[in-house]
Amino acid sequence: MMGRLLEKSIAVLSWIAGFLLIASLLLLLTYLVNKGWSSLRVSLIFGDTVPLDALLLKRQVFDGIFPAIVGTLFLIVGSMFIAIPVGIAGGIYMAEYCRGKMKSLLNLAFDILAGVPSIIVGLAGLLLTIFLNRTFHGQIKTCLLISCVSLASLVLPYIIRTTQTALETVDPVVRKTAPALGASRLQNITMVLLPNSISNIFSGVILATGRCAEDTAVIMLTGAVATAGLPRSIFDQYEALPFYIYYISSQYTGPDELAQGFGAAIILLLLCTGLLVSTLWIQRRLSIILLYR
Amino acid sequence: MDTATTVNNTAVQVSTVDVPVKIYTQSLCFYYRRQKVLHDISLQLPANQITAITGPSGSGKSTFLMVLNRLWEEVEGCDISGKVTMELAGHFKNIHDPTLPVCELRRKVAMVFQQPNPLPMSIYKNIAFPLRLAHVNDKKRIKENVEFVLRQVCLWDEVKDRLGDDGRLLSGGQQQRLCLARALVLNPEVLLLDEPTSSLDPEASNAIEELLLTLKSQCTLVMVSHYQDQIQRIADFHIKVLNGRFSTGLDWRGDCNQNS
Amino acid sequence: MDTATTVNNTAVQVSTVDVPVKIYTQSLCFYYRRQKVLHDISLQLPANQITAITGPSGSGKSTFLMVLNRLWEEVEGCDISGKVTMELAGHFKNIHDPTLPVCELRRKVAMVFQQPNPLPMSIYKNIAFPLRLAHVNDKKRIKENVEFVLRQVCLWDEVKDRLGDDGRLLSGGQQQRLCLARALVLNPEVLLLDEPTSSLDPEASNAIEELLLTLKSQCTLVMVSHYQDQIQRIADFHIKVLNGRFSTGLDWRGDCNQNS
Amino acid sequence: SDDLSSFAGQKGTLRIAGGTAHIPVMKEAAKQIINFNPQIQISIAGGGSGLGIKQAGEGLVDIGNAGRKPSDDEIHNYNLQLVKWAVDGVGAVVHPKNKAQSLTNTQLQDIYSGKISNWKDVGGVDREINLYTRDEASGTREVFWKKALAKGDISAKANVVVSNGAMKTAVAGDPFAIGFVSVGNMDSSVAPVALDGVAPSPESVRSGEYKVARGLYSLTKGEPSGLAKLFLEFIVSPTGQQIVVDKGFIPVQ
Amino acid sequence: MRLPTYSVSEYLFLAAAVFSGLLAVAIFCFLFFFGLPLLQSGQLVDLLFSSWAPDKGLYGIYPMLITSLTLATVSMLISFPVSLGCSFVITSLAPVRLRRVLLAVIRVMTGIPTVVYSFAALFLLVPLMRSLVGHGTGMSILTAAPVLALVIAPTMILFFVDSFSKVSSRFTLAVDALGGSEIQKLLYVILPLAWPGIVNGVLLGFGRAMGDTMVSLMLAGNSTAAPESMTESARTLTAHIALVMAFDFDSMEFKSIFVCGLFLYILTAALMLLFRMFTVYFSERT
Ligand SMILES: Nc1ncnc2c1ncn2[C@@H]1O[C@H](COP(=O)(O)OP(=O)(O)OP(=O)(O)O)[C@@H](O)[C@H]1O
Ligand SMILES: Nc1ncnc2c1ncn2[C@@H]1O[C@H](COP(=O)(O)OP(=O)(O)OP(=O)(O)O)[C@@H](O)[C@H]1O
Ligand SMILES: [Mg+2]
Ligand SMILES: [Mg+2]
Ligand SMILES: O=P([O-])([O-])[O-]
Repeated sequence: MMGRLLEKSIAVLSWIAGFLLIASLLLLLTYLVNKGWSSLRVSLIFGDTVPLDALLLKRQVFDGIFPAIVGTLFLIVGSMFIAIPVGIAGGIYMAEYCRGKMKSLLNLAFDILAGVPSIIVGLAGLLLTIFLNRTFHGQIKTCLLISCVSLASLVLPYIIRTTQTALETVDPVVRKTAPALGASRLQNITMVLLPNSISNIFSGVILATGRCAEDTAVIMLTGAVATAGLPRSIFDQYEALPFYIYYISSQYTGPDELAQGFGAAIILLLLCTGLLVSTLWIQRRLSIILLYR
Repeated sequence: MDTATTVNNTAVQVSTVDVPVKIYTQSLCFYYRRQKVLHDISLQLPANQITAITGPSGSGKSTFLMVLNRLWEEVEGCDISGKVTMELAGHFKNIHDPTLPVCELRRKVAMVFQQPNPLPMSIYKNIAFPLRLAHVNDKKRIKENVEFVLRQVCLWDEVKDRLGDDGRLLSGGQQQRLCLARALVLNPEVLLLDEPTSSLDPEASNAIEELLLTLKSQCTLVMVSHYQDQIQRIADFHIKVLNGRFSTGLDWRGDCNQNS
Repeated sequence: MDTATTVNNTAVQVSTVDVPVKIYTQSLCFYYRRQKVLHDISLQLPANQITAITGPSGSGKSTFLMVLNRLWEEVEGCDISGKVTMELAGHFKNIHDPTLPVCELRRKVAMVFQQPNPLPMSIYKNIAFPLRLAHVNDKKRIKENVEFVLRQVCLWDEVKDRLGDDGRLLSGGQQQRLCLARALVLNPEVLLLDEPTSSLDPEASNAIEELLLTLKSQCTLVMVSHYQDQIQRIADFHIKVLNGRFSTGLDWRGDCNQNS
Repeated sequence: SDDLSSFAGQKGTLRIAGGTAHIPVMKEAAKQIINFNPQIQISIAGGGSGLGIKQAGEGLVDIGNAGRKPSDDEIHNYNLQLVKWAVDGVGAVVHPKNKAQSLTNTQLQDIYSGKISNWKDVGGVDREINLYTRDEASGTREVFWKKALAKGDISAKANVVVSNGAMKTAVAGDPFAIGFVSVGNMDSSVAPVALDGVAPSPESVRSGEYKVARGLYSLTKGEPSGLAKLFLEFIVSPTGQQIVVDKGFIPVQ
Repeated sequence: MRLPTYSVSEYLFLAAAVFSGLLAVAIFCFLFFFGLPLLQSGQLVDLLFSSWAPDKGLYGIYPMLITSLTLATVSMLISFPVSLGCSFVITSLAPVRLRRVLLAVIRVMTGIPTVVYSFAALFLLVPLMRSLVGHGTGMSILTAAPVLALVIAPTMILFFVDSFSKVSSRFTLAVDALGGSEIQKLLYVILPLAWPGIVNGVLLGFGRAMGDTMVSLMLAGNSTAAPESMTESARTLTAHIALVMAFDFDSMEFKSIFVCGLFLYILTAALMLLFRMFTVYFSERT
């Protein structure tokens, strides 16, 4: 009888939890849309610049979030470009090669790295900049590159961890199969284990992408600014949507600017959703291509 | 490599027949974590013959096969002692010899598992897989080989229209034949079979038995089987296992039931 | 429930013998994604008898068993059409009837898989598990039941000292008997067996066959098997499958080989 | 206009950071410059006066903004050059519905030190006073603390917000709040509090009647050069000073 | 017995792992290095147990430490049951279609910036809390906690669902065949097998709760006094770092934020270590 009651109540509580979460999300969304709807115009993105001119980089955009959108995309691409290869390689090492003392040591290191607050990562990025600035006579300042490196270190443990667990949880039978056919360890990894866990690895990548898209504390210290226009190189400062929203929330001068903040929040949500959908699509294609082509 | 010189060209003396030897084991013991699973096995397995291993379930038959191609190394918490010597490409070698890479060994000593284990990829890719591992890149040759072995195991007609399907979607028996085909594609010298017909119907089973008999000329077969009648039909030698202890001598079945 | 009234107390007319029916299927078709695996099957399975199903591998035997306890619903991409009626607790019911929860059905229609699948818990817990699912809380009763079924499948002596060990560390054959014991612990009305002795040695196999014969009095057995001799020994009826098409009539084996 | 002409033919990037009170002016100036010559890139960040001084000193930005005069140590250590381009007041603000819109200096000090903790003691409703202050890097806070609070205590219970804008938001949303913002940042969402009878406004600051005033500075490390020099010249030019006026500050020229 | 012989790519794997591991060490080292002067000045005890009043030469972080721990714990207490419940719904309780939709929604949620949550809460939750509590500004630990819970929930849910779905279908099918209901399958088979994943998710969630800057910076009020109750304005370590950031490099204030960082780091590291030891202890027992 006890068991039955427990099972029932857990099921009911779970549903309640689900509704709670979705309800708060809906509340947030309706509030954002309600407040930001009025600002969702072309001018929110491009200000008073002609959109085509802005897209062709003919004119700078002022009072629009176009540079912030582009900056966010650059940030994501840049940091993933660093984090994915290093993270996956590290994860492979952890799952397939690392044993004994070394493994528990590195495991702990990654646990800690995953727990390091983002603002400390940002702080580290800033101090790194200052250090480089002093050694290279003012050549290096806070910029896109520094932000990408900092963000990459922030999400690195996520990718390492998911890669590691994805590889470690491959069915032992599958794991033994390729060696039985004469595969070397590297062959087993590249031809069986990785393709097999690629979709799991991708969920780590998705998580990491989301984290890069949303983080404010790191970029606040390493190069995101209120106005900068489009970055022309990775050594430029840049605008980014989360920072823009934070900035508006503390600096807005009137209801119009506030609505712009809400509009930016909506755009950022759309951007994240778009990114997610495309990553999911790549995830699907990739595992099909790797295994069945 | 002292053993290699002394045992080379030796043959097993069974009853009155001399048979060349392919594999020696010397005081082989095997442990799963705390537990001793194989006890001090010293055996000779004859070349180009079918040796059947029987014994109650849990007595260590599968484990013994895994020792022969060093596959146990992929399982955590195992340990081994003793020595296994095998004739490969004409020379006797200690299979743990560092000059013999384990991949090489496993390509020469193919294995079909008790439970079929198709890889999570298409049927075609499953079979082409060992070729890919051995860096065979000639597309046409791969294709021919795949078709050849699929015909060998009588699976070609059933799957020729769905070579792109996931190998794991096949039925149990189809999977078993798929795995056999995959083991054959590299022309191994030794073929280890763990109950190769356990999920097959009598007809398919017969076909496989026929196949095994034809394979004798090109490789040495070691087969775990539960079916007395199957052993009667195709095995040349018979080893009985009980609780990790192997019957020392080979039971020569050639005189009462000579197939080859 | 119109079928229930009309077919109740009907019996199969096979040759000259009348046997009460346990399960009807009516124009049953089954699909894996695009592919039709079972073709329009209309069958009656007799109560308290052993019905053997044979057929080449890949012909849909395992699939048929999965239909009988609705287990296919847990596999992605399957679809079914047609009707299955079963006598449960004295009444004929459509097994897809919403008033019959699927959990209830599966407790009454137990299944042993082709490949043994012990759960990742101790041997004891594995067997006590279905009782826990059915909310049996009486510790003493559970213990008695576990011992009883383990003795039934002749595993008790082998595992009585290591009931706390992980069920997956048993050998293949031990695992299979474990799974059989687990299926029996709830006293099912129908027992579906997918090659129940495929990884057993002859001795264990014989013991299981004995057991199945004694089980006939308490439940209806449907068994997939490849071994002609096994079917000869224990099955009362015999159905042949070919490419998803079942031989329509039952092949009454009672006259030539009556065991019960 | 003429004041922009010096930017013709220039290119490169200019980095500005620091005081948050400066940002509206900086943004408008940058907009005009870039519209005049798109080859120029200007980035503007906040962070507070302290950050502006530090980053300019470290060479991380070309121009640092500060809402207070840097200390002699800072000027000396970093070799800073100052340009004062506006005058600004700092005034206490409350919610527009709050009746207590006039305080004596002592009352204000007591409120901020926590001695007076209820609005009814200063003529308001019977509710606890919600104190707001700025972070320690703020130039606005520094000036307010020195000149309005006479370096008196600020209660540890005070809420801390990070910019002039955030302060305005907080006070505008909280009927029982008191905070302080730069006069240039004040608008109708908050009500200025008259101090000893003088309400903070651009006029009272300009006339010198309202005492809590300060300069808005931009600093460079060493003599300004290149774009930084042109930018600073632009700010103090008539066009630049017009921007200063438009944004609610008092021009120096 | 196995003697690894590494090829070039395998050395690259090694390098990547070691590099990433060294990052953790590097961050510690530089926090330590920069915080050293303050630590050396023998103020360690003061630092830990005094409050923040730089005017009086007090650079203590005790109030922030308390706030950080309280806020993280409270938001975890809210978030963990909700996340676990949601992951139950997503893995087995909901119909298959709904599961996919929910999972997609959760994934999108991981990408919603913390600032967006805080931004909305600033206008929605803060006034509500102010009127509910009846005194104070409405910015308090209690305001920040649910928002923070919402921020960390998606990550935790994804980790939970992920570890649930990794449970082999052999086992779940076995339970189905024995007549187990969805919730039974979850409770008796999936959960026991997936608990290391749950521990991982909780660890990560707690780390994020401790480390989040924006929510507490925007919603908790940031007063430097040690909070006497949950409804009072308070400042977390991370917000403290953000607020003190702008000080002079050579000032004690600035150095103290490295000590803050160091404490945050040591705190999370100690938690990780504790959790890991706990995990190992239990996995050896079962
Ligand atoms: N991974 C493992 N860890 C621990 N013990 C194991 C493991 N695999 C097998 N064993 C144990 O080793 C012994 C031998 O197992 P093995 O699989 O070799 O038996 P078998 O002769 O193949 O049996 P069957 O005919 O049932 O397959 C058994 O007692 C089994 O419980
Ligand atoms: N999950 C699946 N998805 C797609 N096709 C499947 C799936 N499972 C089985 N099949 C196909 O359905 C057909 C019947 O399979 P089934 O497992 O029922 O055969 P079987 O009669 O049990 O064979 P065996 O004796 O080899 O176990 C086969 O052609 C198989 O390829
Ligand atoms: Mg075996
Ligand atoms: Mg089958
Ligand atoms: O202008 P601030 O220094 O007060 O931000």
